[in-house]
Amino acid sequence: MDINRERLIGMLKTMYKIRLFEERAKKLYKAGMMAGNFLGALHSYIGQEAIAVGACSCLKKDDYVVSTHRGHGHAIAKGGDIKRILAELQGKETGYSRGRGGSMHLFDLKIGLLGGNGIVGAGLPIAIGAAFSSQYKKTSQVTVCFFGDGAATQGTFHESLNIASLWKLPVVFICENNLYAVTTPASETIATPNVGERASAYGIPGKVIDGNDVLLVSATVEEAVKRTRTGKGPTLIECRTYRWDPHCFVITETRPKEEIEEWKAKDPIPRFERKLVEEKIINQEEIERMKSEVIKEMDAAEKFAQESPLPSVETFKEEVCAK
Amino acid sequence: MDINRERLIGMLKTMYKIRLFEERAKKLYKAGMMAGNFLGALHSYIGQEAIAVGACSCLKKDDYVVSTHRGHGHAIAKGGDIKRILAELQGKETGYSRGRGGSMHLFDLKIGLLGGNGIVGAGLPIAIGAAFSSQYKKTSQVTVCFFGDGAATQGTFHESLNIASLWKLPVVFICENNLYAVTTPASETIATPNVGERASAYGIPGKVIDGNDVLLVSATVEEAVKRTRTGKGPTLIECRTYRWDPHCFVITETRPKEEIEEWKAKDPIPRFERKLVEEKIINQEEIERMKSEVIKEMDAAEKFAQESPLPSVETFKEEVCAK
Amino acid sequence: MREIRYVDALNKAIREEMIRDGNIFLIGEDIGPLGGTFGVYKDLFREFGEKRVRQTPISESAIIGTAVGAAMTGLRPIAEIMYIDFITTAMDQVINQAAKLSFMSGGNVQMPLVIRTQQGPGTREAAQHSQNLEAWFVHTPGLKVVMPSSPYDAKGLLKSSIRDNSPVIFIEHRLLYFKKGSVPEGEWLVPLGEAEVKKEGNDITVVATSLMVHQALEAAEILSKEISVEVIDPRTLVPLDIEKVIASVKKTGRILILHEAPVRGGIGAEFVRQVTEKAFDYLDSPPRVLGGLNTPIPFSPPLENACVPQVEDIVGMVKEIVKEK
Amino acid sequence: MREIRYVDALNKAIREEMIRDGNIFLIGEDIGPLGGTFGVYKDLFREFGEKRVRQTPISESAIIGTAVGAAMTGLRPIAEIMYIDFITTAMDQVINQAAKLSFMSGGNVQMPLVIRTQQGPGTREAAQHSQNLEAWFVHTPGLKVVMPSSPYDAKGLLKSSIRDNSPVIFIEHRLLYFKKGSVPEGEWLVPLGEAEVKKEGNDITVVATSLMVHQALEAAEILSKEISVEVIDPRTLVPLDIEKVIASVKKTGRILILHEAPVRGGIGAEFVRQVTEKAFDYLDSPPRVLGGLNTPIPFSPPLENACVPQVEDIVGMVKEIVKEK
Ligand SMILES: Cc1ncc(C[n+]2csc(CCOP(=O)(O)OP(=O)(O)O)c2C)c(N)n1
Ligand SMILES: Cc1ncc(C[n+]2csc(CCOP(=O)(O)OP(=O)(O)O)c2C)c(N)n1
Ligand SMILES: [Mg+2]
Ligand SMILES: [Mg+2]
Repeated sequence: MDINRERLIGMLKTMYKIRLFEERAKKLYKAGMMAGNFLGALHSYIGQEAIAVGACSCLKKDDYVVSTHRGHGHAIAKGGDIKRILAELQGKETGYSRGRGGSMHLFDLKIGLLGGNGIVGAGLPIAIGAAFSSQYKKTSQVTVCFFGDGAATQGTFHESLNIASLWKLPVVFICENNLYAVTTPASETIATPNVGERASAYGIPGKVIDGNDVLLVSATVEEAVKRTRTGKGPTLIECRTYRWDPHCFVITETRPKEEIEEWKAKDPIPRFERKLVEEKIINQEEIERMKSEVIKEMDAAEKFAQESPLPSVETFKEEVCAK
Repeated sequence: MDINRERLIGMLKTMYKIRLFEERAKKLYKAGMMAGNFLGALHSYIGQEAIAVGACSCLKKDDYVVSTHRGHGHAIAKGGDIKRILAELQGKETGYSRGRGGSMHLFDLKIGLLGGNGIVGAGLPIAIGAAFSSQYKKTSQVTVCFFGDGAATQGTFHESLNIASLWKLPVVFICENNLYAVTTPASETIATPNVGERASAYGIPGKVIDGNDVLLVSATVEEAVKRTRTGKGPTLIECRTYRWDPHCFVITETRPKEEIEEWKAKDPIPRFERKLVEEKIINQEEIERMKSEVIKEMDAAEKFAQESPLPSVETFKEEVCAK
Repeated sequence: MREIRYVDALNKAIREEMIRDGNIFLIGEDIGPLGGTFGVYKDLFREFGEKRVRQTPISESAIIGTAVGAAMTGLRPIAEIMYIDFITTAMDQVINQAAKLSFMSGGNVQMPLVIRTQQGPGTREAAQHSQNLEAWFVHTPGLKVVMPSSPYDAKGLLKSSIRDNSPVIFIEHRLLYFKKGSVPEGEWLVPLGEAEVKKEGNDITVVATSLMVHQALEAAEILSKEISVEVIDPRTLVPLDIEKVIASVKKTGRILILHEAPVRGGIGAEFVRQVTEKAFDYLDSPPRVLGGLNTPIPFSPPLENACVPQVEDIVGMVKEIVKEK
Repeated sequence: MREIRYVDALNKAIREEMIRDGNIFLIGEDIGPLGGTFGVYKDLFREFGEKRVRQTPISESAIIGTAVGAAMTGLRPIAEIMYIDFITTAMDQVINQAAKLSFMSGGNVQMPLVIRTQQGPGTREAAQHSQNLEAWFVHTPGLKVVMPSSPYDAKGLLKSSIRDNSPVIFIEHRLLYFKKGSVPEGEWLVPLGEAEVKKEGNDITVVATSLMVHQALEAAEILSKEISVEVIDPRTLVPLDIEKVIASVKKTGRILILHEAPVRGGIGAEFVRQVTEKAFDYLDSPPRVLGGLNTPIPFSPPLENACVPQVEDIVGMVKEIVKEK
């Protein structure tokens, strides 16, 4: 492994952070403690952690990330503050979007987080715009654009990849193919076996990789980031993965049980952990310490969110009327 | 040539029909005798005749054609009545769309003509729908969908080709790549050298052919039509061609003179004609007779259109109010 | 009469029509085995198979476009847009194609097409999942606009919409799906363009559609001791039965229009325009609109609630209007 | 003062602003060497190069999306949609993204973005090239809506729009491009949200924007011997200077709103709503709207002309209103 130890350990910790955050969020949601739990706009990232973490481990703080409806993992991996994420999920004034956005709309310009999106496929053209900005201003910032297999069949996919290629924009497209869009299998929605191979239709490199292998994700994204930082244009990377939970918590699970179990056995966290232990980069004790740190952080975030005030209706109305 | 004589002669005649129709339309337009000549929504098909004619020569009367803003050629090739086309261009009640649609919107369900479109790229999903209909009703009808290089970068291209492939719809996509969208060169808008090769991104056959060779067009489309009539799904065919006139008659010509001349030398009509003469399918005398027949038809059409009444404003208002 | 849920009334309407006419098919996202995100298509995939229940990729332009092409060539599509917010990705096909092609072809083609969708705030899903967009479609010549408030209307109006030869946008409300109401057995329709007086009254006319009908009725109930409120549900915004509204205003002299969409440029304004034009001399006080605040819908529950009319707001506004003059 | 054409006034505004602020760039179709379909960008490609004048494929969603992403990250895009009809292919980016993201991010991102487009019938291009869609955008919280009627306003308002930190939809009119008007030299702005009385009068208030201002002034001129017409141009529909309109109605007691878009659900209705709410007691006759017929725009010239208000229609309607009561 040619990544330094600190970064590797950081990656493992971030994977735990995402996993435990999502578990906590689910628990709170099921206990009726989330703002959004009437119809459940809560999309769990569990199972896909290797992608956000692998990809964001290649980015600098001022690089941009364009996220999706399933965006908690991206926000955490890009360095988002879980206190403010959880507060946002509860509709609190201290949340990233002051309770205006909710789970699907986490923004933090300071860490380059350009928001999730409630519209499938809408992030791709926005990512083009962010990448255009960096190219225009001659900064060396890169934009990573996450999207799902479902988004790959929206017209915006086509328009955006075409323009990104034509203008050699500094953007990396990462398709998280978790095999389903809500309940519809990717095999029913994508006419080719892979999304990654569509890259050839835009004259850009395309990869199809195991998205549960965080090291492979990070190595692949690293290469794409290097390429695009030096002006050579975009890459499309399809990461095959699986979400463990249903699409969101009000949608009935329709996927075969065996399939779910099969994929749970491919859990990206123990897989990476085993590797790190084998290579003596971390030991069991350190792992336990790491986990308890993350849990503490989670407790603190829960407390913070819980104690944070809801936005003031009066102030809000004044704001609206001022417009 | 394995096409029968009658069909070959018919093809030549239709090419002349289109050419002379467009010349006549342009003349009338420039004389201020078209309804639409304030801003000139008149898009000439001159130079591209081999495509409409080659493609439609493979179709039956009840097969469908989805056309574009540059649609006179498609309408004529599908068997449209030039009297009613010209009347439509002059906004007359006897026009195909009773003067409601104009040049860009020629419809005749009786010959499967499903209209032009003023929105670039909008025809592709509509073509999918027509093809879906035939598949649903188990007729053996095929839909041919024409569109330009400009339309190939709209999101609808992607959505439609993907679905057509997934559902094995009986549709043939024909991209008339005339190298420009208004004044923008295709090289600035399409990230790959060809549109045709994008077919692989949808798992369907793709061809890139000389669109000024009517026999090649017809042979290529014939194969695609056969394929799709027997349930094997869509084909994408890119026909390289050139329009002789500016985008429409109010847009300044920006293309290099030499380029225009070069392409005029590749005129599809004499090229085909030479071949037919060589192969003794037609002789010069027959050609002259054919041309004068077409001119007569054109004169009759002009007279018909000229003498036709404009739609009644009163009747129209009553129709509107009834809704 | 038996009571069934709004969502089941819709399901029954579709099923009955699909049995009646083999040219009807369904197209949309997650409408197969799941039966649609809200269950409107429950069991239909099992009954009719993938030929007639066509689940698609996430490609809204192609969904509507396919429906347009199919309608032009003799089928009768029912296309679902999961949330009305997502119709923004297909507006060209709705506005420039579905709504216009029959006209632009001089009647050469017909467009018997239903676009089913649902809208509304109230479920903490934020601004991209909570819009009320009926005003856009009311302003689009060539479309019919239907907004049922009860299971009875949902069933009767959907059947009429399916049988109509013009494109219809059929807008349901997420918060109504699980409300019950009585729906008779047998074959009957609710015609498009016929308003219904949901409650009679003499002091003020309240016009409401969809979810707001229920809020209006609740407010009327609360006010019943002091103010006699007439509640009218136009049921279809296009065609609009303005006569029934005018008749009511001539009786009450006052009118309040309710909707969840922002007041600015909403359909309330259109009612005000028609009522002032046609019944100016009968008005005892200015027509008023109570609608949404002029803001994207926020996620946080107290803010979201503040954005759309609540029963107590309606009560307050009715009192205010009746007190005037 | 020198007289220049509307199209040239726009060109000057953009050029001046681009010189002032290096973060401004142009994006759209055929805006390079051609200078845009109507010449608004004449010579700008030569002057600023392809970095700042970015010609695109026909991909409207990506055009607006690119502008949104660029605006969020510090640039100030001016995105062109060639005809407003084509914005239907990019509505998600306009409505759900540009208009909402600043709000949805709790102010974390800003959206200094101008969408320039043009609209209107009258050029025999049929229903997919002739719509007036301002009402949709007025009904969309988060957008500003600007509709200049003169070269002076075009220049001053475009400069204000470019400097604004909210998304602005700037709607020009094809039939105004070649009209001349006086435009002073030097640096000045027309602020957003300030209506202008284009002609004073006492008998009736006529509200009009864009092309309709000219028709209104012509009608006022024809009527001048018998009726004194006040013509007000709001210039920006959002923000709206309703106070100036109300003040005028309080003086005249009568109001007619003109627009080319269909009357049903158009912005005229919104004016009626606000005027009846705020000046009911001053009204001597019902507020009226004269707008487009409720139909897609037909191609044929006599039909097209019949669909939108002509000067003689305005004259007739003003007479009718003033005669009432
Ligand atoms: C334009 C649009 N259409 C439909 C939806 C409803 N929807 C939300 S998420 C989703 C599935 C997305 O699938 P994918 O892109 O694979 O992401 P995943 O949920 O699997 O992470 C759908 C259909 C939407 N939000 N936007
Ligand atoms: C959605 C949309 N965007 C822009 C336009 C304006 N427009 C009309 S034709 C055209 C060029 C089309 O180019 P292409 O598809 O190559 O067809 P061609 O004109 O070359 O036949 C453009 C940009 C339009 N009509 N619709
Ligand atoms: Mg997925
Ligand atoms: Mg072209």
